[in-house]
Amino acid sequence: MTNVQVRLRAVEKVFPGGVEAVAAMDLDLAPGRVTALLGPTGCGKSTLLRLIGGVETPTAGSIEIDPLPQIGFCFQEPRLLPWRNVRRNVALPLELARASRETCRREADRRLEMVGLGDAAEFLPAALSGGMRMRAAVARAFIADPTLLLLDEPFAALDEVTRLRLDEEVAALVRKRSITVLLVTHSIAEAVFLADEVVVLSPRPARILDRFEIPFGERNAALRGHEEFAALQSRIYNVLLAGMEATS
Amino acid sequence: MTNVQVRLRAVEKVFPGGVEAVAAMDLDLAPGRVTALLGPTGCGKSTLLRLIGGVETPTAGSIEIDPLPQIGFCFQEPRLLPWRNVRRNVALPLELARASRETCRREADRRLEMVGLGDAAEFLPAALSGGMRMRAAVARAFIADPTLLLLDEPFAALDEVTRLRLDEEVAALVRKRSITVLLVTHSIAEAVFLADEVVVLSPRPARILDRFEIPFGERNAALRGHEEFAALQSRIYNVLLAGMEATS
Amino acid sequence: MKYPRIIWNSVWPPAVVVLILLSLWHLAVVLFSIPEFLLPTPWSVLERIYDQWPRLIAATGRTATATLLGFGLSAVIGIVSGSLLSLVPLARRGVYPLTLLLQMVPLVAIAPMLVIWFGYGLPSVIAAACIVSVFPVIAGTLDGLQSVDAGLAEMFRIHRAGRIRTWWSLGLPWSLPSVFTGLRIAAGLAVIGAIVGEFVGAFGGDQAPLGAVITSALKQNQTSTVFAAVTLAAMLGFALFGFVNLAGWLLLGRWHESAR
Amino acid sequence: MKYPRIIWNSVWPPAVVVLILLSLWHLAVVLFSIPEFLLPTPWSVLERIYDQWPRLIAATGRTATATLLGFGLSAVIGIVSGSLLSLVPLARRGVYPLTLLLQMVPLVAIAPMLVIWFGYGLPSVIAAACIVSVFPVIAGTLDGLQSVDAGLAEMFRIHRAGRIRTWWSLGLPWSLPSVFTGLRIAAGLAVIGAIVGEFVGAFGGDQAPLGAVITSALKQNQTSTVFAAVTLAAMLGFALFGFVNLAGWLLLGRWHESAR
Amino acid sequence: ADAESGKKDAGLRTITLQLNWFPEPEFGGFYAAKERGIFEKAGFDVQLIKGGADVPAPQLVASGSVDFAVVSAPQLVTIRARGGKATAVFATFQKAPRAMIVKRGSPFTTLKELWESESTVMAQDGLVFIRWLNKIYDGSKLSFVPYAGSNTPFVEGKVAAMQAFATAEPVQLEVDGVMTRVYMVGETGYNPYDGVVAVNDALLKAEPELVARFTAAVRAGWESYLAEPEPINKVIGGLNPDLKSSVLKLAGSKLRPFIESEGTRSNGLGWMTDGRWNDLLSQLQSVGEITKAETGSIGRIFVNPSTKSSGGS
Ligand SMILES: Nc1ncnc2c1ncn2[C@@H]1O[C@H](COP(=O)(O)OP(=O)(O)OP(=O)(O)O)[C@@H](O)[C@H]1O
Ligand SMILES: Nc1ncnc2c1ncn2[C@@H]1O[C@H](COP(=O)(O)OP(=O)(O)OP(=O)(O)O)[C@@H](O)[C@H]1O
Ligand SMILES: [Mg+2]
Ligand SMILES: [Mg+2]
Repeated sequence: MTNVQVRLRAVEKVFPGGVEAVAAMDLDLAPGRVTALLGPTGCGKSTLLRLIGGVETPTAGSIEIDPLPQIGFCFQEPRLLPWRNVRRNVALPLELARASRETCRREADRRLEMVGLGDAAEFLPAALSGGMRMRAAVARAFIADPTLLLLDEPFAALDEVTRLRLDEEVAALVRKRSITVLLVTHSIAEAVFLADEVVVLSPRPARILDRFEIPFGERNAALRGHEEFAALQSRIYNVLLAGMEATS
Repeated sequence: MTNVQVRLRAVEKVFPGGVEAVAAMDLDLAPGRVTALLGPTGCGKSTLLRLIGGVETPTAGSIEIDPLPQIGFCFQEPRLLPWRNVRRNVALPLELARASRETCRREADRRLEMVGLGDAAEFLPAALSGGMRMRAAVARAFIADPTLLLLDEPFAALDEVTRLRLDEEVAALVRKRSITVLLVTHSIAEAVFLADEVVVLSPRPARILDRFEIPFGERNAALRGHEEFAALQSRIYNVLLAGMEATS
Repeated sequence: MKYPRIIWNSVWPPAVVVLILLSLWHLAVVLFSIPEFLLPTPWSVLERIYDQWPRLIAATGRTATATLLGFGLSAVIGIVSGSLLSLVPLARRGVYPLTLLLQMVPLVAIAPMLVIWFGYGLPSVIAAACIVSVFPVIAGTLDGLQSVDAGLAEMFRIHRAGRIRTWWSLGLPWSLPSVFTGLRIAAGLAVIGAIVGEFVGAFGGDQAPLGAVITSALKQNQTSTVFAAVTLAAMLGFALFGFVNLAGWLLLGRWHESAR
Repeated sequence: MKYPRIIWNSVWPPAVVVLILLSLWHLAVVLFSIPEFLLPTPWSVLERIYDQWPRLIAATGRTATATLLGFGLSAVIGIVSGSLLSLVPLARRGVYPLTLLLQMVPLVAIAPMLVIWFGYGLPSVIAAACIVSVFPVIAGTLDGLQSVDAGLAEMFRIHRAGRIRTWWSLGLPWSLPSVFTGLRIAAGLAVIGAIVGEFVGAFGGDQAPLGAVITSALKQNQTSTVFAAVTLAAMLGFALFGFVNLAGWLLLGRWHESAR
Repeated sequence: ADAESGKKDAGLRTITLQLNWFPEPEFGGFYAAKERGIFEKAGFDVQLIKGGADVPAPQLVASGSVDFAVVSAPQLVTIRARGGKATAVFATFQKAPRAMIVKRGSPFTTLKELWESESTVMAQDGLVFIRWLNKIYDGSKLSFVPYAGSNTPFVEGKVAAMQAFATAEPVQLEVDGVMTRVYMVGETGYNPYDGVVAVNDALLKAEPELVARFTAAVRAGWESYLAEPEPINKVIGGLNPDLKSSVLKLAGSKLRPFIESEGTRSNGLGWMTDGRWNDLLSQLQSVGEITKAETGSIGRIFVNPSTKSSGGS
């Protein structure tokens, strides 16, 4: 498996209206590593992901991605096609990559099982709860064996039990396949649990306030009881808080 | 201020497709009290709120609300009108209640200030981040001085700092005005912090697993350090976990 | 809902309204003693339909053939060219306004060309029905494709879906409601297009379709025959409209608000 | 973008295409030596427009008046009745299919009634333009209103918004894109409706509108005059279409995908 | 027509006359009466309303939307049969100008030969004279296509023959370089009046004297036109710029034999007889245009202009 390297240099994004969302951002996503982005609401995290995903162009700076990645993108909203049932929504990226109908179905069912939606495969999106929609979106992000995974608050709409379970699932998966991951989350615990590095951003326009290397190896449920786990969380919280108080 | 009493008796909701979302639910929302609903994803919480809000009819059982409330509803999705700017979106309930243009504007700006969107008042929803949209929706839920407030995961898309700040804001507001509140949240900490009673639901179809009376009076930041605060959280977590493991 | 139920439910309300309108019409004719040459009573129109049944049903059959083929062509050409116009932005800006020409040129003005290029009879009439009804399909398709949700389009771009794939899997289903708005409008236009096409390009006499029956009866001041033929043309139009609605319901019913 | 820029940008691409088409047309006429009475060269059509400028411009003015008034009526009646039909579900099922009649009854069949009820000249022609063009507006409005997002409708219900309020604050803005699809189609139909109305509506006064110029020139085999009149009618249609597009852009530009 | 309406300042009575076609020499007498002040002298301000391809002139006069209209005799019969209220007061064309034309090189030497061949003919099969021809000849092999205003299909050879007004289409085709042979339908025994001025019955009943005065003016107009058509043709040419001047001239010169007849020489232009109208009624009945019952219901269909020779004073 090729590992994807992402390099942002002095990336800036100013929206047509004049809103500056990202300011002079340098960021490296190391191959096979999980980077978590934490930052205040509206600071520019989603914009950054969309810049890396290539659906928004930076107004300055450069973004290099090498080699050409297979992107798995979980947007902040579920973005399901209302006329497709859950299975066919999840299978979409495979379908677009011209996989056979059989493969689509099998892989989709496998991912749905992973996110606990096995028995909702035939539902239309309109018949899903908010959390179920997001889980379908997560399943879709994983289906095409991505080499670069961009996740925008994928688990924000889930209850804590399911969320922890999925955190562990994802942790195992990305490590096994050494996918390059950029994860936006508002849960500091989740960031610490999943990431190799946590990047804390300032309020808009997003600047990097601090980075935290997460020293844990294996990620499993036991980690959450670890003392350093809690310590790291509160250090990160304080950086975030300080950043927000500095500007307001 | 009249306090609204809500009484659910043996309420059941089966969707046309045959999906049973709520099963034989008895629930009382006491006037002026905050009730938090916790439950696994897809269990039927939103459905329950929509039943109480009167936009979905129960297939069995009865829902009494007395007196006729002024409902403030924050849906799980922002549901903003794409052609209105944030201020006019927030003002919508007042507008529908025939308030003057002046009042609409003033009140909207006040709520926007409360949720920290003061400087985004002129933005169209398309130019907002996910968290900003949800905050606009929260501001809208509060604008018409509701006597019954139904909040469906209002702060799920917010960073922890903002979320805590808004929790405190809401706690102060609802207690001051003694609004009857039903809050769906996935954050156990938030539930305990805000609610007078926490109701834990089973996986679909939603049944009440347990209720927790929250013994705290005044709610403020200091509470979070309280020992019983942490203890309650973990008791609730265990009930939730047990409920989910029982069915899976 | 089962199909027969749906069809029944969409048939009885207009049927009731039609009956009411017919009664009013009859009353008006009688009360204001409107002369027959201007507006016959519904009853005499019915009588005429009964009298001339063999001739009228044959005429209706001919018009129906032209209408259906013209409408079918419109649907295909409209959806395809609407899609092409949306795929190529410059073509959209350059060519789309011109497709409006099809709708604005009076058929009588191009009738000579029509009959010389397509020949008298069915081909000309099909061409007329298609020319008159294709623009709404183009406009419906194009407007639908232009309003595809930006978020969903973004998702397709991230997955590097080609234009054709995006059109097929996103644009087309997304636009269906709007395509069906166009098709509903085209249904009525195809009927009138065929009739007007028959005014200028169809054989008369024994081979007369409804359009020819109408002009011939107009010349004879047989207003009740005119109305009889118009009634049958309207029936044809309603049938086509109903068919389009049913197709729309089948395609959209499961997921789109408009089909509830 | 500034307005002049927008107008310019939406004018030059079709202008270029028109020039290309005109060249092809000219070439075709010359190469296949198509006789003038069948298809004149664009050049002789231009010449004719120049020759007969006073007559044609006066005719265009008359037709334009009827078209604009007919279109305006269509827009108002279409939006209002589309909205009423959507507010009253039984009316929708009962009356909506029947509005299709307007589009399907050939004007010649009701010409005497038109003239007798609406009066000579302008009023009849306005009525014709309106009859022919109102259905697409009704269909566009209704289809738009029927597909209002269920979640937003729910929000309005929770706030106990009345039907009218919901229509005004939610339904109408939501349907605007689809109303504009209808208006775009209606623009072309209003032109042809006016012209066909002029075929059947008798005219007092000395000067004929475009429809009368077309039939009269057709009768005399003055094909280049026919095309000159058709060209001016088309210009009128394009202007109206452009105006509808501009209005759509102004109303939707800030928030709707289709206006990007 | 309401007796109160339309008193003009000069004391002129406003009258509307609906023509059934574009301004052409066929209406020369009416334009002459207007241009040369004959109407005005008779106390009328006449509005000549231009017609066109699909203008429903018979319906308009029969319903009273206009005071007078120019229609064909069979149209007047059928509209009366269906409840229309209009009466003929002047018959411009004594001899029916309706005709079938073929190109000069056509293999058909007689109308019968054409009619019994397997050709395509450009004619509205609802027209009475077509039905008449179908009755007297065996037209079962013939195909009909509509005449939608343009004679291009005829010129292009898409059809073997087309319907015509003897004073219009042949002339125009000749000017365009297509020579034709004309078969007059009138010569087959079906020879109704044409260019008939019909008046709405209500007006006739209320003010017969006014109608008589109007008819006299029309007659004077036609006399004046036939005496000196050129200036009036110019006026008509101005009203109908599509009409080539050569067509105008030629057509104008062909009118006289259709307008004058034995009857008009003794009784004045526009004269009608019971015999001719009754012939028409029985012919219409025989082709199924009207039923026997309808024939009975038609009643008085014409009122002749006064026998005194013209003057309009
Ligand atoms: N319109 C519908 N038709 C059929 N089933 C539905 C419909 N709406 C919801 N459901 C089903 O009802 C169940 C409960 O949905 P609901 O939205 O109430 O869940 P929830 O508790 O709010 O979940 P979440 O925490 O994910 O928001 C789900 O299993 C869902 O599939
Ligand atoms: N299309 C747009 N036009 C103008 N401004 C925009 C647009 N999209 C986003 N913005 C602005 O850019 C800023 C960053 O938005 P973004 O969605 O990246 O925030 P975020 O960090 O993802 O926030 P959240 O945590 O709430 O999702 C916001 O202030 C927003 O108002
Ligand atoms: Mg975001
Ligand atoms: Mg929910």
